[in-house]
Amino acid sequence: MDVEYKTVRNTLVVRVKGELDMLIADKMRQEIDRRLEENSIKNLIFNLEKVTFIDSSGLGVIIGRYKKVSAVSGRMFIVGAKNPVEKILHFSGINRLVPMYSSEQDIINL
Amino acid sequence: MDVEYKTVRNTLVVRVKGELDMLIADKMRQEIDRRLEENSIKNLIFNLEKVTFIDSSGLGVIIGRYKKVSAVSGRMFIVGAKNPVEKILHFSGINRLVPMYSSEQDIINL
Amino acid sequence: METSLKGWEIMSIVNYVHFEFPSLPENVSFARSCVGAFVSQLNCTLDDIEEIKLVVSEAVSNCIIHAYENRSDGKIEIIASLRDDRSLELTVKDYGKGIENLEQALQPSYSSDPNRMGLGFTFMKSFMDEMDISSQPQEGTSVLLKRNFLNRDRQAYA
Amino acid sequence: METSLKGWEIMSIVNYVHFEFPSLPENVSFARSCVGAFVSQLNCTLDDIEEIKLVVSEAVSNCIIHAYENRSDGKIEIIASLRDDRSLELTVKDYGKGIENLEQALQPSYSSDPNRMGLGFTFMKSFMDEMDISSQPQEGTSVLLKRNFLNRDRQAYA
Ligand SMILES: Nc1ncnc2c1ncn2[C@@H]1O[C@H](COP(=O)(O)OP(=O)(O)O)[C@@H](O)[C@H]1O
Ligand SMILES: Nc1ncnc2c1ncn2[C@@H]1O[C@H](COP(=O)(O)OP(=O)(O)O)[C@@H](O)[C@H]1O
Repeated sequence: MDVEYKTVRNTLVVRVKGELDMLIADKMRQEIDRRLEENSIKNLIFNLEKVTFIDSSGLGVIIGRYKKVSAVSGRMFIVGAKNPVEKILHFSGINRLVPMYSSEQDIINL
Repeated sequence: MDVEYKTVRNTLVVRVKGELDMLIADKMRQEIDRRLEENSIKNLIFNLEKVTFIDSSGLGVIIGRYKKVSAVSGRMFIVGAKNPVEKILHFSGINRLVPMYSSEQDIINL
Repeated sequence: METSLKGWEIMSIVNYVHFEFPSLPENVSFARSCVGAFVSQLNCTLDDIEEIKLVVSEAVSNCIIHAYENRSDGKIEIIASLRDDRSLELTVKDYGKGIENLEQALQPSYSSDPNRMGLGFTFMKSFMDEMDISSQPQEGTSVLLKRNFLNRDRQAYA
Repeated sequence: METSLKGWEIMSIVNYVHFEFPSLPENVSFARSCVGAFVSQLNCTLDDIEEIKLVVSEAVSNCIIHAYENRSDGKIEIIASLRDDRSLELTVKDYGKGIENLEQALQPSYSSDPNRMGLGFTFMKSFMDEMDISSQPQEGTSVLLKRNFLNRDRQAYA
């Protein structure tokens, strides 16, 4: 599992690769929260294009970050989720809270 | 695991797909021997292009058929073996008995 | 079939596997791969296998996070069995702290951990046909999950 | 780490898995996938994993074919453990007919079955650093295999 973090102006882009389960959820949560606070970042993009599996530990990181970002009136996006990840995101209802796009480019073009 | 049998003149082509282990070795051996006898076929081509795994049960079928075909002065070829299958074939020394080619086309062009 | 699974209708079990491993986070992925490989014998769909993997991931994560409170020296057991009616029976067992209030634990969105979503049991219930939990404080928890892959007319992702 | 592996240097084991399953031909593939998934934790090469899968395939096939003579009601056990020196210890155990003449069984190209090549033990020996077999007629056979993935300067495919 690899996680890549990139800051573009006041937006943090998190690109995840592999299986998003409890093995990396805690570390990812801490890392994102540290970056959000240190750099007073408002918006968050989760790029899940290369995620092959997600469970409730992974969902927890995403939903928890959505709450955090919303609390400071930031915006959050999920990008590139494919099955089986996309199905689980829909099943959890997170797609009703967080806009989902196919690529990072789609958000830049908004 | 799929096995496809095709007879071209006096040559039997066996195209295997998947993992060549004990689960299919016995059935494959019986099937090949039946076809060799019934149709008085002399030559045998094993197309292993789509084989992802082979162990001594699979090798046994190939080496045993080589002995059978050689006994009636037939010829045998192995085609399309890739790693890890190719490595195991080399390790077993079978490549010193049976010519190995990359594709069925290579044999037809001989 | 000679098995160590007592009290089952032994005759109808066509295959089983019993695993035991320690409560290490890397074993969550290992466990779901193995159960996935086991279930693939049923020739079910890839979607079915993904759902079973999710269920295993939830159950095993719960053993590590809740039962053993992230200690890595706990023992986790999984028993998976396939029956001739194409059903899967899965037991995930720990010897950890147990569940005091099972009713509360089963409520959707309830979690004893503020960083978690309380979705584990919801997922297990949603993707399986039956779920049965037995737990004893200080002794451990056993989660029994069943699913039939034939005549299944359930909208898992409704 | 609390384990059921007695007599081991428990301290150095970083992870283990214990499996038990019946002697069905479809479990050969299942067993090698699972051990492969387990070993992949070592971050070793794909070639290393393929070699371990081959070894598991040989050992488990022997249990089914020789120990249980193709009956499907035998019990097979695998214990895999990883140590902190990046070594793998693998035990494959059956409760089948046992090996009468071990010296003969270990000879390259010896097989008691005319349709087989007698390559199983040769492969296990070639791809592992150590092999140790204990067998008792009518009681069963246990094959212990070890391999270190560090400082390994062996030409497996020489
Ligand atoms: N194996 C277990 N041992 C002890 N407690 C458990 C176990 N599994 C679940 N629980 C309890 O049940 C609650 C709900 O579990 P679950 O629905 O999986 O959500 P989550 O894992 O997000 O907390 C947990 O927060 C925990 O208190
Ligand atoms: N688990 C086992 N139980 C009983 N006999 C065995 C077992 N494993 C191997 N043997 C005996 O040892 C011989 C050599 O085994 P092996 O080298 O694997 O070759 P093969 O499987 O091709 O016969 C077998 O033919 C069999 O007689």
